[in-house]
Amino acid sequence: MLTNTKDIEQVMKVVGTSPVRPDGVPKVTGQAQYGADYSLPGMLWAKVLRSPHAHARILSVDTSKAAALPGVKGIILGSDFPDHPFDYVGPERVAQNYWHMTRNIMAREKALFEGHAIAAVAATTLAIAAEAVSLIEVKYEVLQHCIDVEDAMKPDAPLLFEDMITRGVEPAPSKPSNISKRLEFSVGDIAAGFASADEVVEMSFKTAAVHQGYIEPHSCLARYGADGQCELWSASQGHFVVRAYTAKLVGMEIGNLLVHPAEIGGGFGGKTVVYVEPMAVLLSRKTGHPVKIMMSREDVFKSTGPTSGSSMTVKIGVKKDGTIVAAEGLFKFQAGAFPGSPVMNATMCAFAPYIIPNVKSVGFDVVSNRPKSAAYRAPGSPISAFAVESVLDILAKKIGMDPLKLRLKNAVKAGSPTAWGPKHSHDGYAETIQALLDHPQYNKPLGKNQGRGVASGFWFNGGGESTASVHINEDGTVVIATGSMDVGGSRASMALMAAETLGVPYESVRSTVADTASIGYNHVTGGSRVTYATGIAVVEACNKVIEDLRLRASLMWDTDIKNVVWSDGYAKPVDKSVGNFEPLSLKAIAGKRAVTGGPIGYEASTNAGGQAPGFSTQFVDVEVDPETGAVKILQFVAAQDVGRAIHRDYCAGQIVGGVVQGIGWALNEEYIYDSKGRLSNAGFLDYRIPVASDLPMIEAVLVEVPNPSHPFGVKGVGEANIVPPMAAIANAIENAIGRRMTELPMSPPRVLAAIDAG
Amino acid sequence: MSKHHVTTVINGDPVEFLCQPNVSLLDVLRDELNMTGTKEGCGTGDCGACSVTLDGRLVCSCLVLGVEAQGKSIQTIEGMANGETLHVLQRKFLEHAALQCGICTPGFLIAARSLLERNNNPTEEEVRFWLAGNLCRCTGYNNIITAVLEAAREMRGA
Amino acid sequence: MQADIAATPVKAVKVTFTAGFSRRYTDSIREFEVQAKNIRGVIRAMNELFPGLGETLEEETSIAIDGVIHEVDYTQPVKPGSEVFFIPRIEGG
Amino acid sequence: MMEMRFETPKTAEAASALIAATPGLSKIFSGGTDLMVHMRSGNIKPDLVLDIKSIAEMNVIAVENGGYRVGAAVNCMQLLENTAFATTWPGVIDGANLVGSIQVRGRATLGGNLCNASPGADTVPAMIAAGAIASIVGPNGRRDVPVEQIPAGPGKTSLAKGELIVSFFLPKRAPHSGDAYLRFTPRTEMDIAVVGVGLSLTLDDKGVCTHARVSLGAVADRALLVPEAAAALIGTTVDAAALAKLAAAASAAARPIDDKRGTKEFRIKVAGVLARRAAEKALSRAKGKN
Repeated sequence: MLTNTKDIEQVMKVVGTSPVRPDGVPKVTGQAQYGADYSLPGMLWAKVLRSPHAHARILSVDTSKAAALPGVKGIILGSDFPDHPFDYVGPERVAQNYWHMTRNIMAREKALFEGHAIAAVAATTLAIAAEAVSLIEVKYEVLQHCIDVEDAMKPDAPLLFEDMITRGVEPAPSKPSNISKRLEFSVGDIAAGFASADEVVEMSFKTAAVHQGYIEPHSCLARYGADGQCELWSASQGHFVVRAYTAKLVGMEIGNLLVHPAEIGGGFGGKTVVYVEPMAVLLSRKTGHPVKIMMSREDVFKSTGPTSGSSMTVKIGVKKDGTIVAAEGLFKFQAGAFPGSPVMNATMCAFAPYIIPNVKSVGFDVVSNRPKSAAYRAPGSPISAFAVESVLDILAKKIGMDPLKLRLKNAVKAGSPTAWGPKHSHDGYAETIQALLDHPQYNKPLGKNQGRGVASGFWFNGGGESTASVHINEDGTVVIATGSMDVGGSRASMALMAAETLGVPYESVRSTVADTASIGYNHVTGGSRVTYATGIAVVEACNKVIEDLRLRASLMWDTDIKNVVWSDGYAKPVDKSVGNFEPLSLKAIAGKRAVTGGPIGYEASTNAGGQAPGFSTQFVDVEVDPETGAVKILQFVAAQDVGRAIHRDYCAGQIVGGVVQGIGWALNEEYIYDSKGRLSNAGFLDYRIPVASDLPMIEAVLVEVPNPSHPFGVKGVGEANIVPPMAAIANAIENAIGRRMTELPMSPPRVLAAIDAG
Repeated sequence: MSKHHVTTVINGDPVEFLCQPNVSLLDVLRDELNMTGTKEGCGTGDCGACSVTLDGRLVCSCLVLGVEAQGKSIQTIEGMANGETLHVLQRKFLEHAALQCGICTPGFLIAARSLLERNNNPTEEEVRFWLAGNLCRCTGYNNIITAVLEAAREMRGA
Repeated sequence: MQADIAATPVKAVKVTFTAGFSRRYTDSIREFEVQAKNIRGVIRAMNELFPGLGETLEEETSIAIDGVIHEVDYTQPVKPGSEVFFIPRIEGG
Repeated sequence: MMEMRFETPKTAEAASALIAATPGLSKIFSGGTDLMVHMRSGNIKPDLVLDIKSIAEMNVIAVENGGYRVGAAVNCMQLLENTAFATTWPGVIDGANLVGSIQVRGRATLGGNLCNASPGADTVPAMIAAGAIASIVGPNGRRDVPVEQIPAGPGKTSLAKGELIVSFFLPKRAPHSGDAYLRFTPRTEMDIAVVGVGLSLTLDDKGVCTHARVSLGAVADRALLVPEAAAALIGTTVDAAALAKLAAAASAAARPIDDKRGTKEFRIKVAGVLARRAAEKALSRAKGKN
């Protein structure tokens, strides 16, 4: 698939440096435009009425008073969207059930969670829209609700869908339930495996739902014309996916919807789906005005995807020498109000880092009256890893083995088996463990009430569909465009790879993200896929340009293209026999653009495969206040195999950012519900993400085991880093105070209760 | 609702606007004056993305009424660079990769400048506590703290 | 599927499914051998054995060719004797 | 649409008269750090909002009869920046320094923190421990009330309609006095106290505690003054035994609830822990070691 792939061992000129990002100055001067920063003449403001109930049948919605309010231009309900048949279909890379999706955007028969959208109003001012919302009269029949996954699985639990039969169970159950799906990955003989173990530990764990916590609330602006053409400005992780979902949900042709990629103020998976976009488009169509919707922070917490909370049981058996002989996991995940938790990923990733001959990993996808879960950084893997990496730590103690050495002994490498079937195809895990074993601080003694914990994590990483274009300007500067939203510095890494391939300075490459009409399809910026897959497209396009530049040089030299080579940014004669020609720069060739065949530019598309998984191993030192249960992070070291760092600082930034999100998940972040099923901490005051004063400097260790499938050896770097922290901190707490925490978050009241329980 | 006529100074320039008495300074800046560099992350004073200074005092503009701007002087991110010349903090944020998505960056820069105006030689801990009212979900804060310390060093000529 | 192998002139491509997937779609048979030069050939052969399966494979799976993960892409070449493993598609954050 | 009046009276009497004369809901607006949030969410829809920051006497920090007069509209940052006050009442500063963030402290005021009547307000236990007296202006003139008598439950105060707090008086400090405020929060900043303890004590020349006041926050429907806890210290050298008694008394006085911020058991235990730690801090301040 790749032409003249670079030798991954070769010395790079710009790849691996850390230049300033192209989007940097607009972002430090306030000029960058995010989802909420666009406005248009004649624009209306929309406000959404949301359900105050966790579970209620919608008996009637009376919008007459609201519609009569001066300044109100349009009101929509769920029933204004076309309905969809109940099935799991494309066109997206993962089959979607649009019957579910349209009901998640706006409730129809029932409100399934507090904050579920019921109606939306567009008016000339936000204040009028807000007052109109307060005038809408909804009659609800409040129903029994369920929040916790265990409660939702009980036979007598209130049903969200009266006809939902569990998938993946044979024979199919005769009665409906809240269990949407059961899945299992098995290998070997689990009973025999445990029978051969010297030590077996089985333990149950709970984790809380946690939100991606991006600082930018979902916002968009839509302009729908009488000709059926619509433009949408939206902050998302993938404007092509926003286009596909929105067009399908509103019932329009994809070609009629042009989506502009606004700067995105954080996503972490939560902006791979749509919430406000279809409402804005429908309101704009209905009113003939541009319509802007901005979620409030409360809306974001109550109505957009957190990742699942869970109940899990994990059992692992080892030999005295540390060999893992069997592992069994049961993972019950909250999907939220509609099926689709990341439980499959969790069951696959749970034991993925280890060579285990006998594995049984079972997952349940369970609906309850919470917002539907959305992807969050390595979806599912951090949750199952909390359980697995905690149990491994206990086993290491039982057999008196260093916890890193236990992991090293069982670490997978290329050719190792997996529970889901195919063999691992890459090394990299052992190297991350070794990096910590070699770390000067790893054996540093600790003080009273202090403890050190380690854990590892696995994430698949993504490939998939991407498109990029490269154009050479008449002065020899370069413009590249991709359709991949830049959430972490991809414009810079694309420019670095283009500069390296063309042999020109980074500064001469202008790197942009194009709208859906200006470049081919790109799948979401998620799954740590962009530097890998979109990077491949960029390099492919650059290679096409190089072929063309050689051709044009051969025309200028009256020789055959095979006599022209491209190196260090110049066309050069392959040898003296061709003639005594001065090397031709990009500028020199571009200067002859017209007479050598016109504009110089190519687009390349790929459905990239060959991506390598990400492995991360981390150690953390904590201090526990034995009188309050407060846990202080003293030191955190995170090693991750990045394949090859394209932009060194941004790779480190991904690792540090993921670790700190993990620290919040471990210690304080959680969705807290009251007895009526209402979220009681829907704000940044009581949903406690880490603040600067909570943290020390986090140390990122970049391990580079190149992936031969990528021209520069890239492996995705965005996600694996959030997998280990929760278990690492739990293991550190155990080493500090001798208490095993099995429920997240490990908040002060829980830790203190564990201490007092003795 | 009857609007108040407000006369104020923003980034050194005289500005007049009309606003209803219950509208926040943040909404005035963004929606009336189209100064969208100041961001809304929460609207409740918990994230610091809307940080501005009001007569030199660091505040969340979402917790200030527009009418309170009367006769006062406001500094926003739009006034931080001097023409083509970036403020040293802006430069250090770029050099040290102190931003990823960048939505929190204007608030951090305004807050950091207000710290360095009071204390041009802060410790790492002082920087971390001063900036605790500014949430960043991308960076884990490392590079932000480093950038502020480096900016302080340069401003001291050290 | 043994009959196929007997009639096989060159080394066949080994096609494998997860237990759950094979329960749902391939009468619980997990392993097959087919003649194919690329993924299109593999999908065509499987679709002949189980009409409609091709669509499902394209919509719901990724593939591992000798362990290396790829998206389902007709043009992806497969060598004689290589193993093509259909796995559930993963979506990241 | 809702008509909301906004006024900026120049005297406390004028403010009081406006409130008394206005039917419906009137709200005093100084820092706005709570009111803005409630107005935005629609929980509070005032008919009249009074910005009292241009009332001169509400903005002063002045020495009065050897004590301090602090305006109710003085914000936390102004207080922190007043070094003379800060050295005299470091415990009050502890509290003011924990309100919200720097941004919030630049707005939030002592009067607002008290009248918002949140049981977890950080400045209130310190002010109660300091023996602060609120000076109130209302339709019937002026009256002085000890701070602990102002809160009447979550969001409720003992102020009558038309009354507003103009300033606080903190008495003259005896030699060998120290105070402290400590709170527990899951994060180091940007949090609401799960438990808060304000404590002030005075020693004689021999180091025996002659006077003490202890106040607990976030363990009841309002900040509590806990004489039993103070009694544990008075007459002692604030030794280990006294500190243990203090902790026990503080825990005994706590009558908290379970909520999203902490459990009953946690608050009761930590109230004792923080009382002891606050006493140790106040003691070292009284002995001149800050």
